[in-house]
Amino acid sequence: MTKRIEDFTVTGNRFINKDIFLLELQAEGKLADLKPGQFVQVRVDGSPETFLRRPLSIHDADFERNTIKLLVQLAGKGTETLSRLQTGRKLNLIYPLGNSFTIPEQDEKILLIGGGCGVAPLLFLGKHLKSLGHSPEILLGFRNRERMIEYDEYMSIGPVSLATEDGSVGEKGFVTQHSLLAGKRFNRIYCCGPDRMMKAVAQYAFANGISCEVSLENLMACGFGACLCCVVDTVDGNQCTCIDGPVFNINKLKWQNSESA
Amino acid sequence: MTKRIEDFTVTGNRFINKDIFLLELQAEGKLADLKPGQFVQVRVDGSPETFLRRPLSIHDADFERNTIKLLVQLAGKGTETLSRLQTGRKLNLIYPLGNSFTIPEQDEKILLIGGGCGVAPLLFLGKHLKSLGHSPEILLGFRNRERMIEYDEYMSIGPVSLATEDGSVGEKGFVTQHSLLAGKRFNRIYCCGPDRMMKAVAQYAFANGISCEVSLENLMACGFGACLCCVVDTVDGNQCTCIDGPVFNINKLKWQNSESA
Amino acid sequence: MAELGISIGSLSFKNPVITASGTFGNGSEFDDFFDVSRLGGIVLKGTTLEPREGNSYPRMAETASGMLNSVGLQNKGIDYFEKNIYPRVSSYNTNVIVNVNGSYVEDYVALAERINKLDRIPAIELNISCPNVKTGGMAFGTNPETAREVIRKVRAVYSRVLIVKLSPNVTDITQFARISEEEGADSVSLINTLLGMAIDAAAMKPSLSTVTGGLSGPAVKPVALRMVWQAANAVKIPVIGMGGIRTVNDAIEFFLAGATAVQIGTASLIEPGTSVDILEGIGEYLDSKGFGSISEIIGYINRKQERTI
Amino acid sequence: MAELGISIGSLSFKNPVITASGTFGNGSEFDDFFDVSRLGGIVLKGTTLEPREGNSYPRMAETASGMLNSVGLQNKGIDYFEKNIYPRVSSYNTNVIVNVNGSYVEDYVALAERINKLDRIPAIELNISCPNVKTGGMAFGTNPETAREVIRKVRAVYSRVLIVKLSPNVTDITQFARISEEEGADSVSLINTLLGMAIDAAAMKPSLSTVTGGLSGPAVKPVALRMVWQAANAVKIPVIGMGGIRTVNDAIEFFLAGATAVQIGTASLIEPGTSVDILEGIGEYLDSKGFGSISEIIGYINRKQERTI
Ligand SMILES: Cc1cc2nc3c(=O)[nH]c(=O)nc-3n(C[C@H](O)[C@H](O)[C@H](O)COP(=O)(O)OP(=O)(O)OC[C@H]3O[C@@H](n4cnc5c(N)ncnc54)[C@H](O)[C@@H]3O)c2cc1C
Ligand SMILES: Cc1cc2nc3c(=O)[nH]c(=O)nc-3n(C[C@H](O)[C@H](O)[C@H](O)COP(=O)(O)OP(=O)(O)OC[C@H]3O[C@@H](n4cnc5c(N)ncnc54)[C@H](O)[C@@H]3O)c2cc1C
Ligand SMILES: Cc1cc2nc3c(=O)[nH]c(=O)nc-3n(C[C@H](O)[C@H](O)[C@H](O)COP(=O)(O)O)c2cc1C
Ligand SMILES: Cc1cc2nc3c(=O)[nH]c(=O)nc-3n(C[C@H](O)[C@H](O)[C@H](O)COP(=O)(O)O)c2cc1C
Ligand code: FES
Ligand code: FES
Repeated sequence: MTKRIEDFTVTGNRFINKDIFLLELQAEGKLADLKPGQFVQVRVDGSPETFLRRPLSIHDADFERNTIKLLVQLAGKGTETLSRLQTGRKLNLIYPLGNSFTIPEQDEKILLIGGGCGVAPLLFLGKHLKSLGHSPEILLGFRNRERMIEYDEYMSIGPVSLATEDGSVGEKGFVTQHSLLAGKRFNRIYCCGPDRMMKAVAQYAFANGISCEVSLENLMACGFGACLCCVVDTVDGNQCTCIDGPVFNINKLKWQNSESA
Repeated sequence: MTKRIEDFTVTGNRFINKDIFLLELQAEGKLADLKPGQFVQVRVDGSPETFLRRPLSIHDADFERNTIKLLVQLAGKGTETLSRLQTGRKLNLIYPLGNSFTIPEQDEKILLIGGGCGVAPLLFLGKHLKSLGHSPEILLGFRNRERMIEYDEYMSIGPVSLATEDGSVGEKGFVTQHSLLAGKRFNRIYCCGPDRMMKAVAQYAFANGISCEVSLENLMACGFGACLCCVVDTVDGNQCTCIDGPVFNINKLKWQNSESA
Repeated sequence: MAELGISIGSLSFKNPVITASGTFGNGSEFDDFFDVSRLGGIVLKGTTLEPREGNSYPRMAETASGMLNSVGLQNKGIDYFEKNIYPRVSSYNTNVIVNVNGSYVEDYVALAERINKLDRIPAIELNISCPNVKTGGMAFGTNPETAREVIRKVRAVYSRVLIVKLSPNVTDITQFARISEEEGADSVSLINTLLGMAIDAAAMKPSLSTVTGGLSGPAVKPVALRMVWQAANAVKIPVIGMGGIRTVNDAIEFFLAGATAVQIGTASLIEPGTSVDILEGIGEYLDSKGFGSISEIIGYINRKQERTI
Repeated sequence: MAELGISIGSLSFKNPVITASGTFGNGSEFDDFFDVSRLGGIVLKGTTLEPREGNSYPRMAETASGMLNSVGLQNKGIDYFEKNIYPRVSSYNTNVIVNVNGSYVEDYVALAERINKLDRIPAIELNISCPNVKTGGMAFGTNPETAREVIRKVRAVYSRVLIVKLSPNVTDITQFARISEEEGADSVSLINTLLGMAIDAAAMKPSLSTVTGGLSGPAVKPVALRMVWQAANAVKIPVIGMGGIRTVNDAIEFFLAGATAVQIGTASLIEPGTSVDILEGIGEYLDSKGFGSISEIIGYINRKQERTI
């Protein structure tokens, strides 16, 4: 998968809730080969505070139309500047970056768990799994009903369970408290969301011997392995989130009993 | 004249030749009291290379409509960013700054000499002089016909003579070589343009005992006298272009015989 | 509302926001923008015994997130100051501090003696760190022996609050902070500008008439913060932190690192109201975090480290 | 087309654009973006005798026009290098330089001896300026005696081109440039990162696990350029300039100040193609100004000053 540096054209940009917006980008020519779990490094022009590029997961990709989608949460100046990008403007990306989720060869009972904006890479993954004949279930956690996003999109992939902190939709509580996990046995979990949630899900997976991959969001400078800034402490020592990840099997991470870390 | 910091709204922005654009700005409320020769300090948002504000002369002011105009030449990133400002956007200014041209109390034979984008403060000055009953003449120098700007505007003030380096319009040569200066006697000259041109005009004024004021464009950090970065060497020592100027009588400057400096 | 008052030596400041020398004129340049008396203090522009013209134009160059200056202490001298500036700044209801400069030790001492007589000037900032003068200035602040000598001799004649302004252009900032403390200074302020340079590639010549100049602005903040943290951990006298402060969060970083007060420099040139905006922001920050006073966050990261060790 | 070739000691470079250690991986990270062999040289990431894990995460913080890092020389050690990296980088048709690090003088010497045997490594860059390791690193480069000792001992065992990488965290950079020259270094390269720091005001804790880290990027350019200018005027050996170079004009400034070659660091992390873009731009600049070779502009502002005196 050759990395490229390319200008994309903004073909859509809209807020889907108070804090999260969806950017649709059109490649100039043919989209590079992409896999679920990979990310792009976006150059944010016109934001003096944003010196480095910003890493964003590939939320969806359409190889017919040569478009990708990014699901972005307002975090600071960089994302704020992106949120104001108008249709027709160019956006410079380095892509595709990072490894990708491991796709099972046989039929397995698969669960995708996402929290907040961490659902970003899971849509592309879910669609991909479905296209390969898998039947993943989906468990999403949000703060409340207002924060819920893209429910319909995930429904088109498979059955969706919901957890909200205030119980305004779905079950009340965190995803790890959801009855789905008590009731059903899964063979494989893919998880992306806040650190604390991923660590809680990892504990569940460890305890139940379930294969589990998580997607990390460490601070990055380059995104392609040149600077060694983005390391995570693994059983094989410090590894780069940008090239050895962002997807890691929890067995690689030193997360055993680290829920409260 | 109290200095203010205010957001103006861009009500117009268009190129009037390849390099020069005209920004029209609307004050939120009533425009501050302004005098010809004064300038504004513009904050250029969204340009990482532009750390400091940018000083620009007040090209025109309309106290009925509470608008001002800025005539800006593309010089670097700051002005380039301004040139792309869309109608409706805000622009933050500190204004009004600097001293102003000395307005004669009696009738005098007045000549305004401008070169290139240096004509900027002369339009406001010319209109002001005319409104006070003076009948200034105008001598403008440009590189060539394509570079000529706002001829009609100046015609509405008084007779306009032109000099171009290639003779494509008006007389061929620099403003100081124009036949107007050989033929007529003026009592008072106001001049703004490239340094070299102002120094040449100053020599002419010195030689003919004509009262002459020039408007300088030194590099500035603050624009309101706080940093002492913008000094010019005068007979009274280093003075700040931003508060003791930008308008200086040539007798104050050490420009005697400095044409080639 | 959290308590913002702090003390430097025997001097009380109603809040810890002070403007930095050379970037705030003599205060009056800001009268149109806000009430200068709201600030904890203001440091007036660098003053010398005799009038000085400073360096030739060009004296300023813009850099990435910063600027270089080589103003070179242009000022009208202490006589003019006493007659024309002192009466006016005396009316401000804030601590008015004079930034004291000289080419020789004797100049510093003579100037400090003069200012010691001015009742409405409760403190001086001894500038041994100006990079833009040929003699004196930074030469004092980068040599431990001369630094010690000038501080000692000024301390002997100056009875009010003595703040020593340190140069960042040294291998070990703590050495100079310690010397200041040992010689009886009430406080150190840092950083002055980093010695830097720019060249106009198109014109193929230095951007400043002096070739080198002093770098300031957000670009230097990481270096400034590091030095303030080092100095605050090396001495017991209060440290006044500055260098690149532009936002409330910037200022908070300096308090957390150990600064008792902050100075706002270059930012005031671009947004004249920066200092009062930051002043308001500090109160909001403390309130939002539930702190009752500014003193609770001064040196917080150091105390926290001790706790976890 | 202007001639771009330069020499450092006995080593020829087809052009004066080199990538900076720690920001260019081991070259292959850039293979997708351009042909690495087009560059004058590449400096590989900091290497030590034994493998190193570096510092804990977080090791990076963004700052105004720059970044702090405290990677701390993570690398797999010289054995791994010889076996896995050396064969691959040997295929590049450019000067491949290893950045040599150690905690003790003996480490540096042992490592230099090992690399001396690698035919396809024509030069080493002796890093006595890493701010991110507890022992060694910057401690060597900020103390004249230890700097002299490590350079002397490495020179004794290393027969190819020896470049000494200097720390900017010193009072007088020329002292260290002179020591390098006296001890037989073929060149000095500067600057390494400025020691800096950042605090997360919201979280009330340092942004880096190590509290302090090294500042790089456009923010530091004015300081870097000043030091390169000072060093180039202090020694006769060629100076390799770096620190904040992002555009062609930035690079030109360093040549005009006296640098014989430039290194591109942080900029490559953001725009991977910066080094080749600058390479092309230098040719265009020389052509547009009517210069026949890069050597005509090296130190131009110094020669010009001499001329006008
Ligand atoms: C591989 C990868 C994929 C990502 N995918 C997405 C995505 O699909 N959608 C999305 O909204 N975000 C994603 N992120 C996070 C995103 O990169 C940051 O939110 C963004 O860079 C913030 O930029 P900013 O300028 O808006 O905020 P800043 O001003 O840079 O930061 C605001 C606050 O957020 C913190 N912060 C910023 N970046 C990170 C980070 N990476 N980890 C932890 N804290 C951080 C800062 O410390 C600061 O406190 C991803 C990150 C990585 C590494
Ligand atoms: C009082 C005053 C009034 C001015 N009025 C006008 C006006 O009405 N219209 C107008 O177009 N311009 C005017 N200028 C000049 C204008 O401020 C600069 O052209 C502008 O700041 C350039 O910004 P930039 O970011 O586009 O270019 P930069 O990237 O900052 O500079 C581009 C190039 O121009 C040079 N340069 C920039 N500013 C100056 C300057 N002030 N003097 C000499 N060289 C400079 C730089 O050194 C550089 O080589 C005025 C300047 C002053 C001081
Ligand atoms: C234009 C200018 C003039 C300065 N003059 C002085 C001075 O006279 N005396 C002094 O001690 N510091 C002087 N300084 C340094 C500032 O007081 C301050 O130490 C430095 O700029 C760092 O803070 P900042 O980044 O907030 O500007 C000057 C700085 C600037 C930008
Ligand atoms: C992430 C990172 C890692 C670095 N690692 C090293 C290193 O291992 N050895 C070294 O000599 N310099 C190292 N440096 C310093 C650079 O080589 C260079 O000296 C410095 O960054 C200044 O140049 P720049 O502003 O162009 O980046 C590193 C810099 C960065 C940003
Ligand atoms: S971000 Fe540079 S190596 Fe991962
Ligand atoms: S620009 Fe600051 S005093 Fe004139």
